[in-house]
Amino acid sequence: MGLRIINRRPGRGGALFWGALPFLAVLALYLTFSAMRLAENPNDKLLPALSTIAETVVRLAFTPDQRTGQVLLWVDTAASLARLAWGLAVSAALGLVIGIASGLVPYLRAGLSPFVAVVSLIPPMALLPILFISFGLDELSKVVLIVIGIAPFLIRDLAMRVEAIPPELVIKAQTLGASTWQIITRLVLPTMLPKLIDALRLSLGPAWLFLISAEAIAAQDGLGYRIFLVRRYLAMDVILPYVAWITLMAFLMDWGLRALNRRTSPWLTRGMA
Amino acid sequence: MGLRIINRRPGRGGALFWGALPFLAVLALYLTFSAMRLAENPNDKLLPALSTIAETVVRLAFTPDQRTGQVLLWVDTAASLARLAWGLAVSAALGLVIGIASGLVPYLRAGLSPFVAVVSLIPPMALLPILFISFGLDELSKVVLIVIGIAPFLIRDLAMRVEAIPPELVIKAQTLGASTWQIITRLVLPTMLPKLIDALRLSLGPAWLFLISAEAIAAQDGLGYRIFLVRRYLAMDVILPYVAWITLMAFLMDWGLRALNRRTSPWLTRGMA
Amino acid sequence: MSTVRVRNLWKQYGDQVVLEHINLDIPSGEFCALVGPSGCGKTTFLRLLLAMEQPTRGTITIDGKPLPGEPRPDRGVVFQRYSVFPHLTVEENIVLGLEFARAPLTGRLYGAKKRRALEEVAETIERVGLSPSRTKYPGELSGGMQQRLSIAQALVRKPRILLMDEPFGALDPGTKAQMYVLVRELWRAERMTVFMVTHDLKEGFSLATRVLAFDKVRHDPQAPEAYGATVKFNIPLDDKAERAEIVSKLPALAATENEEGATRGRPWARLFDFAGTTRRKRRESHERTSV
Amino acid sequence: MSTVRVRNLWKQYGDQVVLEHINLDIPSGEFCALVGPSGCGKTTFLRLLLAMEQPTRGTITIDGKPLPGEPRPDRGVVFQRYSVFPHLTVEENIVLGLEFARAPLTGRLYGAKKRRALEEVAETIERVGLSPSRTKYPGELSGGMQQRLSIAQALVRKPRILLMDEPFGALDPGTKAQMYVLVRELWRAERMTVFMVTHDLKEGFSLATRVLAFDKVRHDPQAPEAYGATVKFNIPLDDKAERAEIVSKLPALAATENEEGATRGRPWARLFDFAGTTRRKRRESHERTSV
Amino acid sequence: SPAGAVEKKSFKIAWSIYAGWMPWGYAADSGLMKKWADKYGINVEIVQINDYVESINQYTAGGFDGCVMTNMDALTIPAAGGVDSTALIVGDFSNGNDGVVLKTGKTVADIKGEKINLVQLSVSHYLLARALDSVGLTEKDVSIVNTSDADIVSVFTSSSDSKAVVTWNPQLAEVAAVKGATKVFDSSKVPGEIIDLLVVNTGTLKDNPALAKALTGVWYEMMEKMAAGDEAMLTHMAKASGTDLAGYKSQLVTTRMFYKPAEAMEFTTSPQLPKTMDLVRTFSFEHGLLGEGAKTKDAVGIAFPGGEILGDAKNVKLRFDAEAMKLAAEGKL
Ligand SMILES: Nc1ncnc2c1ncn2[C@@H]1O[C@H](COP(=O)(O)OP(=O)(O)OP(=O)(O)O)[C@@H](O)[C@H]1O
Ligand SMILES: Nc1ncnc2c1ncn2[C@@H]1O[C@H](COP(=O)(O)OP(=O)(O)OP(=O)(O)O)[C@@H](O)[C@H]1O
Ligand SMILES: [Mg+2]
Ligand SMILES: [Mg+2]
Repeated sequence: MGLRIINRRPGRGGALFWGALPFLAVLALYLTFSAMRLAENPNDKLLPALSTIAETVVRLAFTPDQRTGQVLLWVDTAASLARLAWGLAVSAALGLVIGIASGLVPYLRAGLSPFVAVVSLIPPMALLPILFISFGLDELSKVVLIVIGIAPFLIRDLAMRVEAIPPELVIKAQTLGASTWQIITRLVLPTMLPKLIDALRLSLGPAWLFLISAEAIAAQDGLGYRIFLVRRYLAMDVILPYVAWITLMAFLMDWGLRALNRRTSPWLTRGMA
Repeated sequence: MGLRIINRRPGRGGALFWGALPFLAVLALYLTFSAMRLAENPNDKLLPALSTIAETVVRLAFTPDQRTGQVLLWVDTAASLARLAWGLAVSAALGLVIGIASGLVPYLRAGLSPFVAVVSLIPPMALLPILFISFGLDELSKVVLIVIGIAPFLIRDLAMRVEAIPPELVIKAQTLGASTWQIITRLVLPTMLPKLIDALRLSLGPAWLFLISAEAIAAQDGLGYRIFLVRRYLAMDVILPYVAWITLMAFLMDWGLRALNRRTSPWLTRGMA
Repeated sequence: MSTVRVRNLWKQYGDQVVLEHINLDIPSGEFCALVGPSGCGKTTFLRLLLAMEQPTRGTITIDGKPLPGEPRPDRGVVFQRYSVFPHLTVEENIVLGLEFARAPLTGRLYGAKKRRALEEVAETIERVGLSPSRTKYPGELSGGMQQRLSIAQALVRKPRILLMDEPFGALDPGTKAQMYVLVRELWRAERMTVFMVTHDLKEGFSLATRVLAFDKVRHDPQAPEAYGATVKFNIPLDDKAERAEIVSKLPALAATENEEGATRGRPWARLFDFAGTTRRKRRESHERTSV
Repeated sequence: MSTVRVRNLWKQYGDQVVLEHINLDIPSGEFCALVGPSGCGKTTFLRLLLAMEQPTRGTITIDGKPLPGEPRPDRGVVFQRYSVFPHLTVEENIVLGLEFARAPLTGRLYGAKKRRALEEVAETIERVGLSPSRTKYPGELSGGMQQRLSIAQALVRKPRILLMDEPFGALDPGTKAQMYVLVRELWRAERMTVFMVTHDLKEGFSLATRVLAFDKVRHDPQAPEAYGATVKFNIPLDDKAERAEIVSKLPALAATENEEGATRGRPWARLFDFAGTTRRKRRESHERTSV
Repeated sequence: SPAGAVEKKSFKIAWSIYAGWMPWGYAADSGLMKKWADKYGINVEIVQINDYVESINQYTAGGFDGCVMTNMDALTIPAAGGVDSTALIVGDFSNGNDGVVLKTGKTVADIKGEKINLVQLSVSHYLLARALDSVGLTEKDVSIVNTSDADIVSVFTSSSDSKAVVTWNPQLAEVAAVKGATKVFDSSKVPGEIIDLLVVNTGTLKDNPALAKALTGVWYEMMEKMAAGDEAMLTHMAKASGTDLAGYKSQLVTTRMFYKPAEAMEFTTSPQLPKTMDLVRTFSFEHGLLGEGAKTKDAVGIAFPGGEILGDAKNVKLRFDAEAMKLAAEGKL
């Protein structure tokens, strides 16, 4: 009898092959449907041919716009990335600070955890007007929307993880004379760092989503702005590469965060612990 | 010297008091700003007085609509809850099945995990036209939007958790003669159930968000639809109670899921393990 | 039958050689005690036998067939840090092995079948002294109770090869004595091949029919990681009645005994020097005191 | 100074009474060995001393003052399941106590200070035999190595009261002997009060100056959970030189000895029955063999 | 499917909330649509889509046989996307329903240098271009911030960052009501340029003449009721658009409804329409709305009732057709 399926491991090449398979399947699906639709209506905009998309990409990424003289894709990317970076950084900081505080200190937990839970459940899009009076219409409100969107998740996740630290370790630290602050710097922060990074990885999708939504509300540049703008005439030849580009960047961030995790927390992969 | 702050615990009453505090603070802030704005412009719609909100609530929640004879709030709630329930149920099922499969079986992990990671990073709002063409504009597409929005998170989170099951336990099960399927039913499923419920709790916010977005695009009832409809008139006296109502329901779900966790997994709270 | 043969086995973690050049022939039914200094690789050896880890070099065969590359119910295990299933009660943990065998689909027995299975394990539960804690979860048990639970769990499946990593380390002498009786009974009844890591030499010599002492034979003070441990002494306890029986059944194996030069002239008597006990104890311990 | 006084201590988990009616007076500097059957509540007692758990009834005082309601550096601990910090290397785990003391703000030393601290702990690392594994993470250590790490970690802070839960259970005799020397030295030098749970009676009697045997004295076969364990035998080992010294310094305490009727007439000699060893060993073990 | 040249029985029409299109909701709810569909032996499903652009996208992608939209969107989305579309019913034109509102300025000229919130590339954008034109400014003199129609009221009301908006009703009424705000320009100054249409796939229409008859029939029955001031109908439509009767009536004031088919026919066949469409297509081309393939504004052909064609005659994708309205006017439905 062969090995159980849970004990069989693909090699490097195998992993690559299996990993690529679903992507190829989706691509094949797209090409089929696109070809079908284009056969019916050569001007179909919903699923443009790859060649059309390629042309558009060349125009967006390498040709300066006639009106502004800027290369649209890069302008949009720079604007969006700046907003995203701010949003992620602020959210991560909040997640770490409030998450640790509320996970570690029972009084803060009592005070914060129901509030954070409720805030995390409020649909932010419905309260945009209130956001606008408080934070204006510029970059700030976009960053704030990202923060409102993902910080509550980060806070709750981190707080749950802090609560799950084995009590023996916290006790041990105290018997070694650690103050609360030292427990945070030497035990909680280093063990939470990889959890924070994992949580950030899981928030990348929502963060981009909130960014794009924010850019749809009031903006003059940004990837989300462009997508909503061209949606007005169903320019999927622009939307699809933009979405692919966003996904690629998000994937690279995800990959980078994972690599960062391995670097900063070598103990996770060393040994069997 | 007093106890370290991490070792001091509020009593039941204390917890209630501290928990209520931030809510009262927000309420006080609202009342102040609302009064300020109303003093300037008695017709201000942005931050209506509580009395105005109360009147609207009475109208929405207890007065049958002349046109249809139905009470709007309940109709909307029923419609939204049905969609949400479907979305959550399908997502949870997918999260459990694919998450466990890809966390446990190396070949499936190789094949699925990059794909799921990428899917989780695609902003679904940007691909709505394709979504609606594929799934129609009925209930299905709304459920699908919720599923696309939260299932990848659930899948990735569950897969990470399955991978984090101590290898000793999986080995032990195998030495006790467990087949892969038995490992799933007796070890993986029961230990993942509480993690799934926790992950679902964290997805409640996003699930409502996607529901509201879907209802804002194509629906004729539902809480999101109503918010969308009155948003153009800036009817905050409708939006605010609707948002509060959504949040309350989400909070009750969160609370219910937590209670469910304690009931179905008593081992989590028994003993020190 | 479960004859274990190890040929030129090496195991490295990165640059560190943990085990080197291990050769063993263990006849079916032998009770081996593994002793050796802390960190020398005893657990690693068990992990290799379990196929939790793959050897860097060398082979392990059971009855002439290569070791299956994954854990199987023919090899039961009690881990050093006694891991039991945290989500199952004592009773459920112990009956689990039977459920896996009898309910291939769900891994769960119901009704009369469940009751019958519970009755079958009731004696084991009683004998490891966990009857009063039958419905507790592992988180509510003391360290020694968890260890007994882990032993009971492994025994219920009656594996052909039983691997135990310091199984009695967290038990008081009285409980330990009960466990000795339990394990020995099962060993005799099922003719299991047992590998037991222990730090208690007396325990090893009294329970086992063969003692395997792991230690480094080569040292490089400059590079402590360069050399690994091997089986320094391989001591068949020929004076044991059980062992005579095992060997008599396997005349073919008698020859290999001669390979083990180390067993001649009792150089392993030095083993007891570790113990920090006075030499005068040595002979005593070697007498089979009732356990 | 750290005189421990326990008065009418009870501990229940739900309906289960674990400990009942415990009264103790431990003079400062005493080395107490806690023995007793598995699951009787030894660990629970240590957890109470550590203030990890609150007693259901009764009080614990140290030097007359109520036990602080939380763990403090005056009470060091080695847990039964030797938990060390998984994210720190061996060296970092051990030096951590010093860093907490010397870098109040960050809990981390740098540069020359760090080097000095590392030099200070180098001897301890050497003596627990972890020098070659100095830069390994706990996940890469064997069970016994983790246990030694945990001991070294607790010793570095030189607590006034040291609580150890089966600290040498996973060690081979040779390593164990080294650890005995290390712990005894520190105990003498720092005049620590030590509570050590052990299942090795010989270890208890040879290391300690007082043996506390926990066991149930009341049994209800119908409701095994109704009664808890208490200190059945409280045995000051008056024949030890160290003990004479401790008591001589504290004449006030000599009186309380008389409270412990149990120590008269050596009824505790029965303790050795648990051990399953032959009675003839009893006296031998009680002689202080060199450890 | 859009070009499917097969006769079919069931059709789907999409509509979204706007003063001039509210009758479609009433048609579905009141059963009038079913009455007319039954009369011609077909089945017509009227589907409300909240997001206006999404409804057009769905129509363009083939999800619907017809959809309501403005003349400009009909040109730039389905027509430019290769979907041959026919403007079956010309329902109304905006006569003040779209406007430019300033918080501080009092005239169009005050807009210079301002940041303006509007839905870019929509009729609002077109209106702004016309407004700027009227005072000799160009788009370069202002900066445009794309703002979704759902948020425009809250942006203007609650943020001091927002000083100027261009939008349509009902949002227009809300922003114009903001203290101190002035409506400096509206669509009544460019009458007949922003036209609200029911657009149907040309192929489907050709293969299924019954569809045109049923849709036109129901529409003008409703127009009659509306013109007569049917209280129940108006209340129904007011509710559905999220306001009350008074609010809805005020929106109708600035909507030039063609209650009579003859009026609509006359508007469609007038020589003014090609001129309007030329303005629209010029604007669209300049803003890249005719697609990347479009090298000139002639890329997409527009056909008018008299046979006149604007742009590429070999690529006519938008057709104004008065036939059905003519039948209605003649009472032949
Ligand atoms: N995953 C790992 N990565 C690196 N080194 C490891 C790993 N696992 C074990 N080692 C090393 O291998 C050696 C042997 O470990 P093992 O656990 O087999 O010892 P042991 O004989 O069981 O000791 P003990 O009696 O203390 O349990 C140790 O030096 C340990 O540091
Ligand atoms: N959190 C808990 N909830 C319920 N019961 C518990 C809990 N912790 C311990 N117990 C019970 O308390 C009793 C004493 O446990 P304890 O760990 O103190 O035993 P011990 O003397 O240390 O035993 P061992 O020698 O096996 O470690 C056991 O019967 C155990 O089941
Ligand atoms: Mg080991
Ligand atoms: Mg214990």
